[in-house]
Amino acid sequence: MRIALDQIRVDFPGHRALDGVSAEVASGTVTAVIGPSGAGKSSLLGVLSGLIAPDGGAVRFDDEDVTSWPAERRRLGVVFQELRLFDFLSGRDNVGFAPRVEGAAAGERQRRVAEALALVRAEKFADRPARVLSGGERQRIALARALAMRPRALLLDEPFAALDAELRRNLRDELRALIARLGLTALLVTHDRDDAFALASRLIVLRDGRVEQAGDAAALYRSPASEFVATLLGEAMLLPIAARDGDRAQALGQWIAVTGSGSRAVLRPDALEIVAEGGGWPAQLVDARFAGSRWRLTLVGPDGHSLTALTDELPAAGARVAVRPRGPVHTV
Amino acid sequence: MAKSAKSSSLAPAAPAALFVGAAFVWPLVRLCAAAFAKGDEAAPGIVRLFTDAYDRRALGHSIVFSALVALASVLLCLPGAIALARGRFAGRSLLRALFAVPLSLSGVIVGFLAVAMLGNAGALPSLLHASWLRGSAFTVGGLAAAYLYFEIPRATLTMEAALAAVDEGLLEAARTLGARPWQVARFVLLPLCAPAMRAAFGVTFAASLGSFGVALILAARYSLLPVELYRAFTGTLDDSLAAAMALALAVVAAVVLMAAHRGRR
Amino acid sequence: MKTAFIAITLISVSAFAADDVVIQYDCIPNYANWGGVTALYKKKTGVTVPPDPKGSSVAMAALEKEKAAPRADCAYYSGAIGVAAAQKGLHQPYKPAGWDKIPAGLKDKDGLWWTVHTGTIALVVNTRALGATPLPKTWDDLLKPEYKGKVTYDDPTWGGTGFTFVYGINVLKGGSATNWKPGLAWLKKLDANVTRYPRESIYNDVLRGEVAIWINADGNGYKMKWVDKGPVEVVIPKDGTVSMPLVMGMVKGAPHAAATKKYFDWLLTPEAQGEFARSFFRPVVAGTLPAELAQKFLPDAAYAGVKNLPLAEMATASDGLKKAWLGEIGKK
Amino acid sequence: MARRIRPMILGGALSAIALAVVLVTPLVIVVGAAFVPTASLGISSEEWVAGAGAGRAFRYVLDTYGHHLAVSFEVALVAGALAIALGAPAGLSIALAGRRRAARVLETLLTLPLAVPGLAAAVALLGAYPGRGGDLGLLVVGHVLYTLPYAARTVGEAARAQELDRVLEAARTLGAGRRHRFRLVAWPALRRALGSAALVALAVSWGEFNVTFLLATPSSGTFPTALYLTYTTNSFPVAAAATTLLLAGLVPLVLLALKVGAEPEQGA
Repeated sequence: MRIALDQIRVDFPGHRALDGVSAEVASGTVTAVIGPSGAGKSSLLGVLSGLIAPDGGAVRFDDEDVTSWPAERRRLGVVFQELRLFDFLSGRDNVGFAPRVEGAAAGERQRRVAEALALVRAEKFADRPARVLSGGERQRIALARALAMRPRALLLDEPFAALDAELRRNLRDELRALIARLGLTALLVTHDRDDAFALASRLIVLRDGRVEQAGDAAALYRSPASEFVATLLGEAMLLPIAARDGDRAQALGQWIAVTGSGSRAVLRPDALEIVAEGGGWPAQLVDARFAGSRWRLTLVGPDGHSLTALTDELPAAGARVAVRPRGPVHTV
Repeated sequence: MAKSAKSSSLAPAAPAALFVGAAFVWPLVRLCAAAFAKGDEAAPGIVRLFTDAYDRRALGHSIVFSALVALASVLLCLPGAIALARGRFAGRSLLRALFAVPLSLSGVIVGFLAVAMLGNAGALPSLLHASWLRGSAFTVGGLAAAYLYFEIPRATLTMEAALAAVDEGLLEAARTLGARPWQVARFVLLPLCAPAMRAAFGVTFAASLGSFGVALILAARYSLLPVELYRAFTGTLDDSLAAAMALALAVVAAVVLMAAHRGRR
Repeated sequence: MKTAFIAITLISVSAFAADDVVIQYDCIPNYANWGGVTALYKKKTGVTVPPDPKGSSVAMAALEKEKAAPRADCAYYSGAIGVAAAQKGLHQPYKPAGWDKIPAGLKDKDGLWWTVHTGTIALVVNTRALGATPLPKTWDDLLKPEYKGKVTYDDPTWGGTGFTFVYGINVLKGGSATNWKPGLAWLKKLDANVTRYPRESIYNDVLRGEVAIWINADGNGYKMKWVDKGPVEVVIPKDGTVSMPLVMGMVKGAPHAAATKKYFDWLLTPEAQGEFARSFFRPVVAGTLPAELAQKFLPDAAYAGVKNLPLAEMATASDGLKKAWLGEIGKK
Repeated sequence: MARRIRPMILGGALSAIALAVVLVTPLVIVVGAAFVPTASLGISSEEWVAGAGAGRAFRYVLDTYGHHLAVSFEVALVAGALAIALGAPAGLSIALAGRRRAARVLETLLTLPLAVPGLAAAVALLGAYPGRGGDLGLLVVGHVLYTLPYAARTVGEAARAQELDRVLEAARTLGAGRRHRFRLVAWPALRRALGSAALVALAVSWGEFNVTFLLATPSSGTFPTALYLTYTTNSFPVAAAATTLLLAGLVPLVLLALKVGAEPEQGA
């Protein structure tokens, strides 16, 4: 199902939560809405789910205007940040809620519940009361509850916020595989770039109720439209550009290949490499620590600029080195 | 303005609001009018309540007496309330039940219990062979004991509810910072319990102030406003004075309760 | 709001059927054996006369307050309070069968009030509670310090017996219907020895020894002594006392008028008068006081100094004297 | 699992137990006095009516004050029903309305009667609706005044504790219409609270004295007013029997309310 938002406006007493937001979630894709807290993410989710009536603009599912549809008619599978399970029911009865209100026959209901539980591998603990389940278990039940409705699309609100890192990574990978397998359209709302990059192929960056930038995730990372997007999507060092000649620019005394027409170069740690002295910015190695798969080097470049690089090997201690971007650098 | 489909309407609360309006607010307004009306008396009830030495003293007694009983019951019941709120021991719910039952006793029963226990022919003087206890129910001390009995359940359960939110980790943190037990109690526990104690004081004060049954049965020579109100309302048919007394009780109780609950939720 | 009350009242249909009840204000079970009389009447006719804790003054006050919509059918008063109620137009005339058996001075010529039995103001003394202190002989004995904290009489603004005593002692000490000073002065001296002025029947407290000396009707003392076998003696003060007729009146606008008339008729029958006599209140109908009870009274000589007070004067002075008593003694 | 010894809790528990003993002993003695014919505790003034035996005391109370018992039962039922019918929807809608000023004002209004002594409320009621004293309707109104706030608060707190507003939203996204949301979500979530509120309302009305005493007359008095009568005019065994009867109604209601209202224990 394709979701389209057209000039959505939402005012709350004292502040404008969404100020003319237009965006699109292509059918079968996973899009993430990312932005700091207060950017209007939950208002956007509220408008999409039908829990908040917008003050202006329209919501369309596959070109049908559903702006006035109440939440119960939209069939969007919402997994809330607080999960909002029915604690007076068992896990299984939570999952069976949507089929039940839909009026599905008992046999059909059991089948859909079993299917949903299998998808999230929650059969083992489904029959215990919801209130006694662990964080990860409740997360799976919440997801199964949404899936059992056979939703037209999934809305995920900060789904992994409450989980510890390790559990988060597992569930993230599972969810990604599940959505792909079911061919579902999904919209993820999060402030965590790792979740966004792990699940979504397209991003919508929200800032103070407006769309700052939207598009393919990798494109946004490499060529952010603004400093805001750049720092939001990854660790970035911004170097001032002294001079510009076509697709080359001078920064910190060196000429480098650049794209875009900005006044500052966006350097990513993973886009820098260490070369022999004279091959780039002269830099003094200050600190090095092993960051899991690669080395994280902190260096001091020309006129005191601090540079961070992620490399495969560790340069010899005390060696005089230089730092150089691997490819063209985007400017904002 | 985004009428968030979330916020449900308050319409279902209208019948209840109308009822309280008609059965409580409107009568209270009429009560004020009656209290300030002269009628065929020399001055309005509210004036006479304060000019008549006896009635003024009854009001004073009621306030001071209720405050002392409330204070005593809060201090007496704090340890127990902490145990009920924080402790996880067998029989805890049974213990709470033993407090809940007396809580629902009306004053008149408590008055009777006092006479049965501490009257001239009471059970305790004979059981404990303590003749000085004989007839103590009708003294001010007996009255205070009966009121305390009446307030202990209320103070305990009110504090227990409020203490559930106390974070015990803070006490342990204080200990790790070198605080000795009495310092932990004084500088951490007490401030933590203060809101609960304030709330309990408000509730027990209002209950004591308005308690009528106990005073009616024990009716010692220590005049209390509820009994004088009863006498004015049924005996001398002085409606304006009765209204003034009722108003005084209502205002004092409401003010103390509001103050005690300031900053709750 | 009116409809709401009617609705609520309809819902809570009174547990009483229409006319099998007679509401009598001041119907205290262990005063003048009203408990036995009403139980006997219920056994005979099935009509319930529920007990009521109001003293005579409070009963009259309640009738005044409910003049617009009377709740009660009849009321029982000690002494002049009943006459005062008639003067205030609270009663309707009715001359029960056997009207002529009531002596002239003890009934209203129009039937607004009539005497059901009589008593005498005396000292009801619990000798165990009195302990070593000797029995008082005269009113002035009561002023002695050894009786401190041992004397009690009902608050006249609550009960008729208390009022009859206050009015009576004033007459005995030289006062009159309009000059209350002698009586109030004496009562002020007595106040030092008084424990409390109860606003309810303290029959049991006296019987159990909570109270030593109760200035009340002689009948209560005899009943405690002979029926309840309590350590109680009745003392008629040597320096004279007053008699106290106990009167009844039918309320103007009584809801159950027919049932009340039948009830009044029965009260003057030998059967009812005999039942009253068991509480040592002298029946108003001659010849209904059984001999074996009569000889348990103090000898007639003790009753020689008993004055019969003019009821009409006493009634008109009642409200004023009550207020004066409150001002001087009650509210000090 | 090592249990940390917490001296404060130990001390507190002991003092709570001591207070509980102080509270319960008089009740036990009085109830005992109703069954054991203790002449020493008080000479019966209805020797020839109530007699010595305990059975006679109970029969005397039922004969003399049976009507009051019936009125108490009836008033408690009607007042309890009205308290729930008015209080529960109010408590729920206030809880769901969240932070709005109107909701907070309404909440204070509904709990205001609790701040004012019953006697004052009765005087006010009689003043505002003269001539209705003794009318069972006014008595029920007085009782509802002091039971409705409990119902509203209990239901409201249960809704807030379970974040019912958010759970109802989740139900809407799962396709539940208004009827389903009530039957499948609100009712199961609040059933316990409603049960406990109803029982508390019954208990409060059953034992109510302060409001009742001025509103009642001989024909419309509830059992507590009869209790007052037995304390002042009857013998000790009869008074003890009457007290026992009142407790027989009160104790089960309170214990049931505690059990129904209690949270299901956490953990497996």
